[in-house]
Amino acid sequence: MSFLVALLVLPLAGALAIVALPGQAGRAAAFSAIAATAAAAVALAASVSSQGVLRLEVGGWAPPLGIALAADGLGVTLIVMTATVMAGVSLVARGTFAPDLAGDRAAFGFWPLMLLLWSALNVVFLSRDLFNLYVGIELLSLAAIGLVAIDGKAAALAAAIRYIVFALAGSLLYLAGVVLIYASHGTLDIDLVAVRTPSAPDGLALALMTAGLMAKTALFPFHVWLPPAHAGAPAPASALLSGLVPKASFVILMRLWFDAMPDRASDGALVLIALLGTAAVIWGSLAALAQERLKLIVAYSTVAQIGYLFLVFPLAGGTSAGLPWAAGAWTGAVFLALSHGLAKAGMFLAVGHCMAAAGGDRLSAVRGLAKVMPMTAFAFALSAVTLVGLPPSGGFTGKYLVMTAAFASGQWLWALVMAVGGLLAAAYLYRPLAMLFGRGAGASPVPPSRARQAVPLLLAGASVALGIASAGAYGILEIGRPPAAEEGL
Amino acid sequence: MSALTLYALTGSAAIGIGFYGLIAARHLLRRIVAFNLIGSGLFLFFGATGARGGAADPVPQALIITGIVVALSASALAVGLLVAHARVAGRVVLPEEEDGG
Amino acid sequence: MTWAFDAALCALILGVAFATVLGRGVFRSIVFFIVYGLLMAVAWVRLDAVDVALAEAAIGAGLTGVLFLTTFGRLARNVSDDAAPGRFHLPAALACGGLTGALAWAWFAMPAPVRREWELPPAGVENPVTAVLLNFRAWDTLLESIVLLAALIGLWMMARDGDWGNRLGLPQHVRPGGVMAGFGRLLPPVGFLVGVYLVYVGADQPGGAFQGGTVLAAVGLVAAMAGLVRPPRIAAHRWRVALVAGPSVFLVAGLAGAVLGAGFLTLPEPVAGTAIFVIEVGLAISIAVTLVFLVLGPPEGERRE
Amino acid sequence: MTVWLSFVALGVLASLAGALLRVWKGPGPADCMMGAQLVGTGGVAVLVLLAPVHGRGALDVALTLALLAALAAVGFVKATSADGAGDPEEDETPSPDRGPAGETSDG
Amino acid sequence: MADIATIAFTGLGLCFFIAGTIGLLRFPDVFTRLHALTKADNLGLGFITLGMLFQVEGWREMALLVLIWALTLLAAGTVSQLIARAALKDRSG
Repeated sequence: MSFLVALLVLPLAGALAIVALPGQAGRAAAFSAIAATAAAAVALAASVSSQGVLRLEVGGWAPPLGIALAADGLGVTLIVMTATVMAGVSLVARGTFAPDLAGDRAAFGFWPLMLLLWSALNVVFLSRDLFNLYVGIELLSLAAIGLVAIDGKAAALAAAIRYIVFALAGSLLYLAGVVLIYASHGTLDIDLVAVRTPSAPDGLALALMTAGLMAKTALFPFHVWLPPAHAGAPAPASALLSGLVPKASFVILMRLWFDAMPDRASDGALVLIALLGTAAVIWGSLAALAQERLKLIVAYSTVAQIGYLFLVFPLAGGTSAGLPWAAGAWTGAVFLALSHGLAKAGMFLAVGHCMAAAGGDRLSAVRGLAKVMPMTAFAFALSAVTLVGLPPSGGFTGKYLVMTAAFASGQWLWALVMAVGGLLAAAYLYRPLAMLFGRGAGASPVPPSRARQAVPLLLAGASVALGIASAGAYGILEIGRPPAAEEGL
Repeated sequence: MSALTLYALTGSAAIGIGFYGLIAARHLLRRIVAFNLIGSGLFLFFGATGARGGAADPVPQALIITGIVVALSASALAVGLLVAHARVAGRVVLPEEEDGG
Repeated sequence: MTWAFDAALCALILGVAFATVLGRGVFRSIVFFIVYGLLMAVAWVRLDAVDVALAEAAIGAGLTGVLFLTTFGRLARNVSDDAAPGRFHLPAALACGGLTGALAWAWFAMPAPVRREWELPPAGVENPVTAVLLNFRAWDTLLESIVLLAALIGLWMMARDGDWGNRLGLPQHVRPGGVMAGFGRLLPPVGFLVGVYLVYVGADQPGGAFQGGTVLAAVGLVAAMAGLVRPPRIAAHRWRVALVAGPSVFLVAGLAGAVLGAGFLTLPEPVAGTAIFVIEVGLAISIAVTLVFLVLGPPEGERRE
Repeated sequence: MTVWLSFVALGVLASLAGALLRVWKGPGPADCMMGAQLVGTGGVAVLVLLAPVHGRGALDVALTLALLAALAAVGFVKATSADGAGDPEEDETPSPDRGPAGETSDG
Repeated sequence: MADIATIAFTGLGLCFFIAGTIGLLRFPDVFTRLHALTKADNLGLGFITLGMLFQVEGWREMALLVLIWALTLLAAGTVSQLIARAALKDRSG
């Protein structure tokens, strides 16, 4: 229980400390907060896996009056993944955002924004209250937009503006849904909403919230803001933005459709969502194929990978709810989210190293870098393995689970999307890999230190290890799984 | 039509008008203004639902105050982005929407 | 007659909303928005939600409006005003009309409000809105104060690297001894009292940290814009402490509950009133400082004298 | 009495509509500001008139509104000054780059 | 008695508001309009406040009313001077 509070309080305290304390002391406080939060994440996962779902009614007030928090399998695995990425990113960012390198402004701003982003993610992964989730994703969006703009160049600022327009519209749509729920049922608690007496505006509320969260997740056709935003930020910020931020709104969507209002999940709506996911996979992959800049390829790949996650809805909801394959589909989607988070963060950090060494991210500029910095090139390759979905990676486990569910349910279209998406991913990742491992480097690049190069490799390795050790993660994910996905195959 | 219905309908109309401004306006400051219009409209709608049944429910009021503060925070950040962008790019519209205007 | 008043007020609100979106020129759009906020504040009084009316009057109409006005002033130097409201956009108009229609339908389709059979439990304060904000849903409010801080740090990232050490915002200048300078001397004492009053009464009557803090912020802004005080630099330490004071006090109070065994953010009844008052004072200070900084904007080039 | 006060409030609202027309028509920023100023005062008047029905809360709101309207007025004037931070009383010729003009008073 | 005073004063205030608005709409230039505005501001709100003094109970409410009026007066006076300056500048510039 205390770990749950620690996860919420520590990153906040770290952010406050770095704002209040001068230079070195503030940074030391921030790093202690990062280390302590990461430790608390692991500890929370351990206690959840031994004791089951942990609930906390904040201030001792039970819903509907108060706010309930709950650490279930879904939340805890994402929290551990977040902590892993955050720890890795902070190790790399210590160099990237050193005051003499990045300037005082970015050196000051990155750390509080990162810690606030982390608190917001933990809030979203733990909260059971729809309005508290709203405050959480607002905090997340504002911190994320600050990170997008931290670079200060015109392109980054334009990207941040585009992002904020979508984020604002999305949050208002979500809030409109929350308003309808409270007005109809007098509660905001997900578990109380689940047992409500259904009313007519519920469908509208769910539709509004879903549309808003889709805009925040950057699902096709709301994806246009994502690639420039993720490509315009410095690499450690991109790793957070691409690997972690979209997962928050996706988790809220899962909670809405599977926990709060599974009764409103009509097959038509679920298929529509999955079709949007399909369009994202195809469009994002094709756009990634057309890019000439490494960072944009990786960013467009995020558009495609987000698409996969949305295939879960018709496979585990609606008429599929409670059927034997639902658990596999639901768990598979979470595996995809986890492995994408780790792999994409590793990949962006690797790209950052390549850019630092080669002085740019045009594909031609990174030719032959594998010779000079094999660890980074290997990290990129390992991340690619997860993104394509090759065994034994976590991406493979996720795809395998979802495809099995698709075949079992007879909805083979979604399996086809998975397969085609994997092929396309192989295609768009082949070009940077071929360049990296190709012959003939340009000028003499200066590789980053070995310690910094090890970080993306570790993250990419973690995404593969997730597949190898999938049984453990699978076990934790069974804790507090929604009724719709309770039965396994 | 009761007074509450009037306010609720006004709120929902303001939401629609604001969303139109958010989508159709090109000047970014107008878009941010429109965002605030939507927010206020939504809060008015919420307030009207909370005032049904006699005694006003304090929970919507508290949530609305939180929402107002969050909207101001978002607006301030958006406006800062806009000013910074205008300084380096000399424009108040997004690059892809600069159709000659 | 009261119905006619409500109807007229709603009609005005709608007309102003239309004018905000469709009017010529950004400046006019901002003026209409300020008027819209003002009318909203009246509407909230009519809905018997005085706490919200105060927040809307202070934040919605006042501070947000000033934020937009100062932005307009800054933009005017860099870019020409795009006077056209944009071409008519039929699909957008249809979609937005649909949204309005759907919400209107929801209003009529909604089940009757869930009557709470029980009274609100004692929370240490008489004002039920304050009880919800600072006790029942204190976690939301704590996060909300953090959202303000996140926006400020994000905003500071918009500074040019060369300007980072400068004072916040545009350098303000007025004619010494002129009307504006005189105004800047007269208003702050009154405003300060009003702000403190709103924070103080918040426990039992409408008011509280957010409304009072915003009024205090308005005082600070008038003083800054009238050239009475010069805004600090980001490095100024006292101000950074003031920025985090409220959230820190809140966090410490929450943790004290957890350490003493009551639970995170639990305020036991005997001390709840005092705790809430202390938290409100801290929050009001932080909110006031944060809002002033948010409206002033990131540090900019200083005037060379 | 309530009916009469509502009637007066309604009348003030109607006059506000006229002021809004001035804001809409312009032509200059000064006209916009004047219109808005009248709307601000009118809003305060309406709230004062609501006080017997809605209690002291309405007066608190009116007071807040009056204060913030004063701030908005300063904002108006600043926004229309040459560099967005000036004062129309300064004897400066508006220059595109922030030229030296007037004095910054220290506080 | 108190009610009659209220009706008389608020009615007078309303008249000033309406007259001020008409002036604002019909007068030809900024300076005459400004004149009309000041009338509505000071006298309109002044009379309405005066009328309402008879309706509220308790000294705090009365003090609030007076404070509101004083504040508006101060703001309106300042603003009209500044608007006049700004308009003069526009005209000469």
